[in-house]
Amino acid sequence: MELLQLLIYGVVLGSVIALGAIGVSLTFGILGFANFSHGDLMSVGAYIALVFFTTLSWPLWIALPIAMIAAAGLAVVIDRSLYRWFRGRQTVILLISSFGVALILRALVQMIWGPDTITYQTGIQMPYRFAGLRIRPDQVTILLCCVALVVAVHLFLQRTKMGKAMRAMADNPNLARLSGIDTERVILWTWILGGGLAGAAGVFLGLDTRLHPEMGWTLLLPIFAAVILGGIGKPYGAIVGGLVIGIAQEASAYVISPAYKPAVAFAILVIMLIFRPTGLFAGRSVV
Amino acid sequence: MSLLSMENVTGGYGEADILHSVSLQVNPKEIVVIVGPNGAGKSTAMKAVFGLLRLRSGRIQFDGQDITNWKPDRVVRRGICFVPQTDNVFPSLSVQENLEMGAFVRDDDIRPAMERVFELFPPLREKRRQAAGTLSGGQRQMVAMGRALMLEPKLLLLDEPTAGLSPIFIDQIFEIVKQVNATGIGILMVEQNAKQALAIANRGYVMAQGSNRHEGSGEELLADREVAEMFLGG
Amino acid sequence: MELAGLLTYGIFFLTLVGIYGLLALGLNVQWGYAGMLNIGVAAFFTVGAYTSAIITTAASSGHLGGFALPVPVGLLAAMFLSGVLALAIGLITLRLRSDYLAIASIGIAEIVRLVLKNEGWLTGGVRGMAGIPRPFQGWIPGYDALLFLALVVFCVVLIYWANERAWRSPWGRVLRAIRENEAAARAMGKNSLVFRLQAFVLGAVVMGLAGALYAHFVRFISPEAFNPLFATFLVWVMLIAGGSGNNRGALLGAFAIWAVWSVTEIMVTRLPEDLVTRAGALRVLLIGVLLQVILLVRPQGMLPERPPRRERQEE
Amino acid sequence: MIRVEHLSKSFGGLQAVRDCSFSLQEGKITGLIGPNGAGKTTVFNMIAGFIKPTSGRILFMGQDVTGFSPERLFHLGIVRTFQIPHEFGKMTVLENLMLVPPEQKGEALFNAWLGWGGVRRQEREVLRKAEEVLEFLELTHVADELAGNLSGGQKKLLELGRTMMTDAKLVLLDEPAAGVNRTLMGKLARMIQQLHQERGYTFCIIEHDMDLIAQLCDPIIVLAEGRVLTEGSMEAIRSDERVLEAYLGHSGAHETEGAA
Repeated sequence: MELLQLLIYGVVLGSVIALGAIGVSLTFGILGFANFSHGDLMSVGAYIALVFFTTLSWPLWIALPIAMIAAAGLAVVIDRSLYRWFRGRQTVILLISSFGVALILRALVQMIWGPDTITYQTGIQMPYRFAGLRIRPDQVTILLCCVALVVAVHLFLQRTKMGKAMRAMADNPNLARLSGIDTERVILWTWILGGGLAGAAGVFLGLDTRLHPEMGWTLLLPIFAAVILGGIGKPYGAIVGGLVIGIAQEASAYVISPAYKPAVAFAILVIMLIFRPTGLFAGRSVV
Repeated sequence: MSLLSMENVTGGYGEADILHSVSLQVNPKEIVVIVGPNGAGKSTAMKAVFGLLRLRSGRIQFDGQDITNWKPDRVVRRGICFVPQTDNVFPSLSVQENLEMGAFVRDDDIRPAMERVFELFPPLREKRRQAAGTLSGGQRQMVAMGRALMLEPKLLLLDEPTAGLSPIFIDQIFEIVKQVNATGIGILMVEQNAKQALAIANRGYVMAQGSNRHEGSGEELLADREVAEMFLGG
Repeated sequence: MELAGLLTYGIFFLTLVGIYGLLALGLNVQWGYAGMLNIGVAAFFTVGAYTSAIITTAASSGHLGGFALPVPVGLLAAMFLSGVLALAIGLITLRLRSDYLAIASIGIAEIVRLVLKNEGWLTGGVRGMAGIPRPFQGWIPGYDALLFLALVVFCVVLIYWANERAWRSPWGRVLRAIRENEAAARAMGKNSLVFRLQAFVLGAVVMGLAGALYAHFVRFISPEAFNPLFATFLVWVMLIAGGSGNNRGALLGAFAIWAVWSVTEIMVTRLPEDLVTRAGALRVLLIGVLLQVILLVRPQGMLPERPPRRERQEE
Repeated sequence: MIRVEHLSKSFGGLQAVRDCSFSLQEGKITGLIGPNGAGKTTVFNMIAGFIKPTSGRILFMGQDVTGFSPERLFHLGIVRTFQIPHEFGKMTVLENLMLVPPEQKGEALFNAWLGWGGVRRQEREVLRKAEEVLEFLELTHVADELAGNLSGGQKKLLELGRTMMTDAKLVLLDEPAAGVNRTLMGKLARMIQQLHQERGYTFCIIEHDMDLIAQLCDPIIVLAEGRVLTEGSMEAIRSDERVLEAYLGHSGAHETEGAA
């Protein structure tokens, strides 16, 4: 029963990680670098929602899209002003630059909102109970929203021309160019998608726990683990990877101190790097 | 007036030139084949058309317009499609999605074009929901060519479409090339199977060491003993 | 009095420049020589600091300790443990492309931070460890700080020399070759894995030494001082600003960036109290922007990499 | 010297090399030719240890070396060049050469720190050798230039030069003349011949330029569709209809049936 309870928490956390991981996986596949600023982009999203949700007391269904749009816009601005100039140079330069961007974003959050822990809403929520299991209303909201977003992403990737072009470019950037696909536009949309999802993930993380300037950075490691688990450049793999990591982290509380949750992500990452660095699903499409 | 003309094109990837003053032409609705020994710069000549090369001199004209040094997506929009020799499909996309990507720059209804591709390559219709990466070599080549045809180009560039295929497929591919051409699309292809390729070609060029040496109708070149020997050096 | 204060501050400043200089020199071997992306400098710095602290402190109920061994033993143990940690990470990731090392290295840094915060019996947890001995204490009354600076300078000179030797030697040549073109280096019979592993471990050992010196300098350490900002990010900015692949560049970068960092700190402390924490973030922002500007405008740094000068012998 | 036995390699579904067997004779310059996609480069990469064969064996002087790493093969005396020059761009031309000799004392860190005298003595020897090689290649004037700044042809020469820095038993040249002009090609051919005669190197050359092959190689092994088609002197190859067929392709399936 205890384990089942942890499983529920794991799915909640896993959904948040998955949302973050989709963006990292796509930018990794299309632009070829591990984006170290993605976690802090999540924090920015969370804090922007704070302004509308908490300070202005607007409903979540308005605050959430605003946070997503803001994060997406920020991702685009960062790409246009920085990353674009590094394209065509070594991708490690992009990685180092993104590491710097991560700190810039975190510093901005700290300057504007201060270094302390904040919650969206004060007071304790009464959890729903059924069959001895507990789940908070917030967590239900998170789960429903995550499912909705993942479905939306799925439809975008499967049904729209831009979504398909994105998958095509992650598959084979050169052929995409030869097919006449406007690669700069695909990159733009990749940032919009990844940034928007990061913003949402940040809001959900804040809703599930609390807001803190380092909230996104601490989730970066689980996100990377999810991306590598799912295979770089494979958004669907990232979703599965995210769930696996989330569940593993929460379930680990059954055996080890909960303080070491992030270590579980790292352990999985290391095991993957040793035995199957191409990810769980890479074998399916690479012939 | 010719559809495509390369005039005295010289260039390469780095500082070293690979093409030396190459000139060739494709007239509307023609099949033109470039043959020649390995390393003669055949594929490179095609890539020059597609703006993938640094040209030091010469110019390339297409359909009355100078397209020298244009970027690939602009060349595609203008009506030339290119099928590379390898890595020519998106492996994790379905067959149908691969075809859609070929029509990325089009905003109109692409269903008729896709229908035509399926008529040309019936096996693709059955497998249209299957990931392209799971297809056999011959079927992949069909996807690659189908993707290029989605734009209904005026000119199709094929880089060794039969490389690595078994003889049955090779025959099939040449048959398909003839069919595509019959719909009015000009074809410029580089081919290793010189005999078969020249047999279906209107005209052919023989390249060696980065420049063109011979030009003539398919039959002429096939009959020319000198051409055959060029492959094995003189 | 002014002058004395200035002098004290100067010694303090230079000591920290020296410690950061060591970190930059260590990173230079990894990134500048071998092109290995270590985003977890903090991990080795921390392990070095805590190892030496635990080994040299007197018994305390707050954390593991009571060995009270001499400082040099602490320094050696710090270097050794950092090296062992690097060996483990290296064995896992060095055969993969560089991004994986970057990801695995922040992983290690985060794990080290977790251990720091949660294993109170070992590290004192968030309360930290106090009473770390500083060498030369009371040898010449009033000159403690200066003597310690001398020790740091000695270490910097030693490591600089070792780095330069390595750079000029065939060892450095092989490492640069692997960085430029691994396939060709292997075709020339060089075992790239072994060389890269050596470089990674060597860099980590130097970082461990820097950590140990830091612990003995500040005498009180807590997890706060080892967050990725101070211990990883600043070092990267230093190396890139100074010029990766150039040891003098690494030291120059450490000096310049630490100067910027300190000047902004002095400016911040003059601010009203409620603004201090926010202005602190502004400093971070500034350094972050500085890194981007350098990457865009002068990615090779102030002193760019140069192949070692050849000693032309008379023929 | 090298015996290749029943070597096969497939990438995914594609069978690049199928049941390939041949041997390279000591002291000869063997040419490896064949149309595109014949599997030459794959065979080459398997001999040099860059690709592991799916099945089959490679014997080098009687020793089974199948699946050995490139660095291990180097130490046994097998040295290769690359078709596209793999120079070390940010190192000087001289350093590119000085890198090569195996087991240099200074490659061990502790020697670099504590045995500098010995390291320097050895460096002087290596330097002298490198300068000799540069002189042979007629590249002395660019000794201190960064290799990345060389012209394409100079990089090709440097590739060849690296093989001269060690006591190689077998040198594998991957398209030494690709992208090289006629003058330089003549020079390359001269150098290869000189190395062959003076140092007794055994060469194996993949090359598309038949003039160069004709000038240097005997015997010549022709690969087609992943198999050994034939082997012999240039004259024999030239008059072999099957070789011409392999290069020009089959006639259409129907015709072949009629013609045969």
